[in-house]
Amino acid sequence: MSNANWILFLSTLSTGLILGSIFSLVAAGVTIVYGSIWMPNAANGQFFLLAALFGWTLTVSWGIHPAIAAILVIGVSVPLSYLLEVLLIKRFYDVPNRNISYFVLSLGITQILAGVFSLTYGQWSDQFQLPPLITGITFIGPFPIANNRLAVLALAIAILAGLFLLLRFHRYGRALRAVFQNRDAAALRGVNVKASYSMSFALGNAVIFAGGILFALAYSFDLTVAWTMAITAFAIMIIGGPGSVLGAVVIGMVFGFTQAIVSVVASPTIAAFSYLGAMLVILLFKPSGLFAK
Amino acid sequence: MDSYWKTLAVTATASATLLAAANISAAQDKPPVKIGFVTELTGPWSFFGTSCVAGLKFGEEQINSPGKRKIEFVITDNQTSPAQSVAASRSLDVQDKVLALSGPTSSDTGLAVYGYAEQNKVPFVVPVAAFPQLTKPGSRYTFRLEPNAAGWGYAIAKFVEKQKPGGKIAMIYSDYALMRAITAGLKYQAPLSKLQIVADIAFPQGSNDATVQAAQVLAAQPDYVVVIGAGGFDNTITNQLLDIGIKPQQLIHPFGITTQVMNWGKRSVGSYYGTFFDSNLDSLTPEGKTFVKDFIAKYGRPPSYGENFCFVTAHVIREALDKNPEAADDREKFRDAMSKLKTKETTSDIPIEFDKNGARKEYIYFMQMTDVEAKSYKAKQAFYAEWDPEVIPVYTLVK
Amino acid sequence: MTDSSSTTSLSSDWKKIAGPLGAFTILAFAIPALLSGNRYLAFVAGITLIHIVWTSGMNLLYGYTGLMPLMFAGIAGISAYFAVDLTASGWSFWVALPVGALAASIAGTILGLPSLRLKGFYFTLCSLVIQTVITLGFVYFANLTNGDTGISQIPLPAAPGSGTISAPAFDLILAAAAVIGVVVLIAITRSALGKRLIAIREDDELAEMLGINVTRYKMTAFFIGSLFAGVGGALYAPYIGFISPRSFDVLISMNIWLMVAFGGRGTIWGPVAGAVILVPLSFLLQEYYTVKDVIYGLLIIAVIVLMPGGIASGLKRTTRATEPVAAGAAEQRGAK
Amino acid sequence: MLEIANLTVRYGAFLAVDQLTMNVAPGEIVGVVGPNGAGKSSIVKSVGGLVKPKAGSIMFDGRDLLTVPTHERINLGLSIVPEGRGLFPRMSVEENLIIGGDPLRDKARSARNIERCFELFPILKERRWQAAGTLSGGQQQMVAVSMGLMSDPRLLVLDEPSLGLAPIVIGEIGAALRTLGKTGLTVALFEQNAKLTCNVADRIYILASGCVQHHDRAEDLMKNPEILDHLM
Repeated sequence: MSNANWILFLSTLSTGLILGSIFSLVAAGVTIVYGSIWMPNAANGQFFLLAALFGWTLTVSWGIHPAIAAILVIGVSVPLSYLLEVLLIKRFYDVPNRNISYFVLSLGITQILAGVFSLTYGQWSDQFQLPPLITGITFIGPFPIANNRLAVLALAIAILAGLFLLLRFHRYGRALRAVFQNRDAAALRGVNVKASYSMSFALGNAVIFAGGILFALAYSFDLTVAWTMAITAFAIMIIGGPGSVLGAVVIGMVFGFTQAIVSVVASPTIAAFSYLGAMLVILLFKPSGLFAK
Repeated sequence: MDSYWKTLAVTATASATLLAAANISAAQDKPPVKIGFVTELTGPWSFFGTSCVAGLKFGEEQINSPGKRKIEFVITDNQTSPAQSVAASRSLDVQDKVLALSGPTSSDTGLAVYGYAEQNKVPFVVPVAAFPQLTKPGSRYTFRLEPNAAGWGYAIAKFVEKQKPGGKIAMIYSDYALMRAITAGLKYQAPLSKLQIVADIAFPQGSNDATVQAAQVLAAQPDYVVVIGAGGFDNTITNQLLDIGIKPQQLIHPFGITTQVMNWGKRSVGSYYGTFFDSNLDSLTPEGKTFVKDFIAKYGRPPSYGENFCFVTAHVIREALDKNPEAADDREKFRDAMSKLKTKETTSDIPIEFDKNGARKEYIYFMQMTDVEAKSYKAKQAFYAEWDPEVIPVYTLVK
Repeated sequence: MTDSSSTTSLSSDWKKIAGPLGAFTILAFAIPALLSGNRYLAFVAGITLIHIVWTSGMNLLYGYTGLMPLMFAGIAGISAYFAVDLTASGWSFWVALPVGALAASIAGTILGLPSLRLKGFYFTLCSLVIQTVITLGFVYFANLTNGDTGISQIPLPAAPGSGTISAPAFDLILAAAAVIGVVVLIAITRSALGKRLIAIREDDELAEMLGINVTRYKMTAFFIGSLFAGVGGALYAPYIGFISPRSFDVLISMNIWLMVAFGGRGTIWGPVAGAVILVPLSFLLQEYYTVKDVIYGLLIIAVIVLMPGGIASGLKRTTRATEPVAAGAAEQRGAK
Repeated sequence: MLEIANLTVRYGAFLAVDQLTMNVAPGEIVGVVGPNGAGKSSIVKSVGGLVKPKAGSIMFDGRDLLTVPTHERINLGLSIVPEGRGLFPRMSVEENLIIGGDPLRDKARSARNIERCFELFPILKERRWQAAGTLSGGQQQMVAVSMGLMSDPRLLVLDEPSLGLAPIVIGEIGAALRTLGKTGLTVALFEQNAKLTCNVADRIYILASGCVQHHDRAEDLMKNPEILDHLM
């Protein structure tokens, strides 16, 4: 392979991995919340943006090191989730067909956050960039890649792996999955379903926040990223099968790579059409998603 | 003899004072002239709308000096939505009975107000919206301060032609109407300037990564890369191009906004930016320098060309009304006053004059970044060009 | 929740609705006429009337058939672009309108296909993505739509004689469209078709077992619902005078749906009330732009927390005690 | 051990269980037989806490169960295998069992219990890594019963373990239940299949329309072919 082709290949690979792992994180967060409390959280994009903006304030305005900022951002999602749960989410736990109620509720939250962002951050700048975690550039063969991007990639994969281990091997994770799959049976087996709801809501949001802050560390962003990300995460969740974290991760990666590869062989616009189109086709053949029971 | 002159002088002074006083009271008695300012205060474009209003406010303060009839800008949010822009225009037209409309800073909201203004015969002064069709042939009520975007593309070709005859250009841009307009001008002029376009990559709205495309650009071995992004993605593209080995000296941004430049930081030293106003220019007028100083004092950053055009808009309207006081109460007369107006940008002395379609004689600077600090930057002028709005077939290039 | 038993005859049903319908008809025509002195307020009324057409269509799909298509605005957009393009190429608007609406119906029926396989909320999520594709399409096929720049200066349609129709006259056409929309919706809900759609909404598997052709009726609902979207879209374009992809994006879809949910799905007047309250609200709050989004969001949350069934059911609940049967049914479903 | 008194369960206008009284003594296997819709599952759900009864009481070891949240009932020694097996279909057999043993909070004891379950149902050992949802109906039922045993319960409540199974598999389940009974485990078996119940249970309640129609020892009931015929 010529140098140019190597560079193209490696850049496709790196883009696929970074975008894919961030998509995976956000979609996993959305699917955890949907799988447990049946909340299709349309505000996931705004949560993602909230994390990114909060990270920006911590680093750019307050001068905190981005690594510490990232931990703070992910940490702050827990009390925020708790507050939201106590104020609003809890009320609907016993409502039949609550997914519709939750959807409306999350639209309300989206509206409020969007309004707040456009009046605060929206007035300060049209774009936001965080300082890099680490500086410098590494050459992989002929392909130069910013160390910062490698660090973000490593973190994203580490968080995904941690999430996976938690869900697969820890008793809390197992309880969460038990609730996704059969909540009555889980209750009979001693799982406190309501407590696992709180736990999933906090965990899901923490993962979305992690996606948001990592995105902000790897890319510049603006306020429009919220909606794009919300739709992408929904699409990934539907294809992967709502409630399936494995599905979210696999399809998230597929989306990342599709965007990278199709935009080389065709154009970035075709890439956007192609994965949305693929979603429709898959749904017609496997309506409950690829990784559903 | 002496006493005669004295008496005359006193009388003259007295009567002049009286006359002036009468004039003042006449001007002050009249209700203020209302200008409807429909702009993006919420929604994705809110930064541009609010910073435009920030510029406008400086202008509004200056033009309402005592003794002159007050000009009041009725600022209305359009939520960055075209439909809402039309509704807001209608409200300003019907409810507030404004003399003219102004304000939108994005192409689609601008075009929405344009449609309303032309259909309902309301004069429309466009501070910052570069979409060519805002002054398409047959436009009667619209006057635009910002040069049209296809012209910027033309100017880039001219600039590269001068820097490197026969050069190779790569274009990488977001798929927005404004960006397409710029590329249309560039693609038209490039062969005429004997330049070669070696890469032409469009991103759909909402893209977030450009590493692969940066690699494609690198593979095409261009002399210059023209980057035309939007919002955060613009920043991302630039960073990724620099990461992969494109030199800052190869990058041309058709428009530079202060916040953008400062986000790239030192990495952008050496890059070129097209602009219509730069706080570093020596050729700024004293008013221009004061404007820059006051703006930095209040907002902690220098103004960009958008803020400048909104500031200038207030002055332009004042000037048109000062020269034709009767235009303050009659839209048709105000339209005529605007169309006959020959003035200069308050901040830079660049002439303002509108052609039959409401477009002005166009110009652009290319600045090369020499240093970037936390809250300011330094740049030097690399190229200046002026041209007639229709030096290229703008309105057939961009529909 | 199912409609009242079959003991009430069709004609007495109509009698019951005649009063409100008459009042609505008079108001729909009178308000734009009364406001015609102030083109702005008349304009707000006109936009509200268009939204009544839309909410009626959305109500048929969401309120009566249990489908939640968040690509509704996209479908309206297809009709709007069709009507504008055809009118620009020399067709009469009055021919272009039905053609555009029909195109929207066909598109809506095809895009509704996933609802046959996707149950409940999965379809809603899917429709969200369909809407995104439609919006991308509006931007991408710029030679038909003029891309994200949009099409401006769309004239009001030509009058039968010569010249264009006057704006007040067009308001009356909008009033007629809104009244016809509501009447058609009433007629459908009182017909056998309506009963079958309600059966599908309550439980489509059971409906299938009872011999209702679910595929056919869902498609019929999509065809008719999209027709409402299309008529509204074709009227919207010349009325606003400007269309762009953002005029028909997902936020608009959600807004229309919200009006139905806010007013009360599955009731005739709830969604009408939803439109009448929410459409002017965004204009009235114009001056309070700093807090507008927050107020709007809080309003949405307040309704879903305090009146989950929308205003219509919220009002009903205050006048009538909660029916034990309905509560029991809910509990049973929750227990499953 | 389990005393149900005057239990009434209502879904809207539908009366599922009407003033039902029954009990289960320590060490015995009690069968509750009745046709579909007789109210069996409603009783089980009430005992499990998935349904809130309208009236009546449920006592377990003298403790009022209705005041105990669903998820804590297992800690009292009450294990319920609900109708439809209550499995976690996308988890492996072993993971299902681990969840079953989770209330013990003791990994070693849980591991021992898994081995015991594999002794009871050897086929499950072969299938331990397979997703529970992909097993045959009979094997799924074995997983369900095993899961119920994992928490070392004192009372095992089974709801329709024979549902949808082939006769030969039903026989296997019955044999397993008899083995369990011999170990001294108390079992309440709610079944439509009278034959299975008669073979397993010590005492039988016959249920119809939410009421106890008949109550007798299994061996006496066997001697009363009239009722038995009626049941079959």
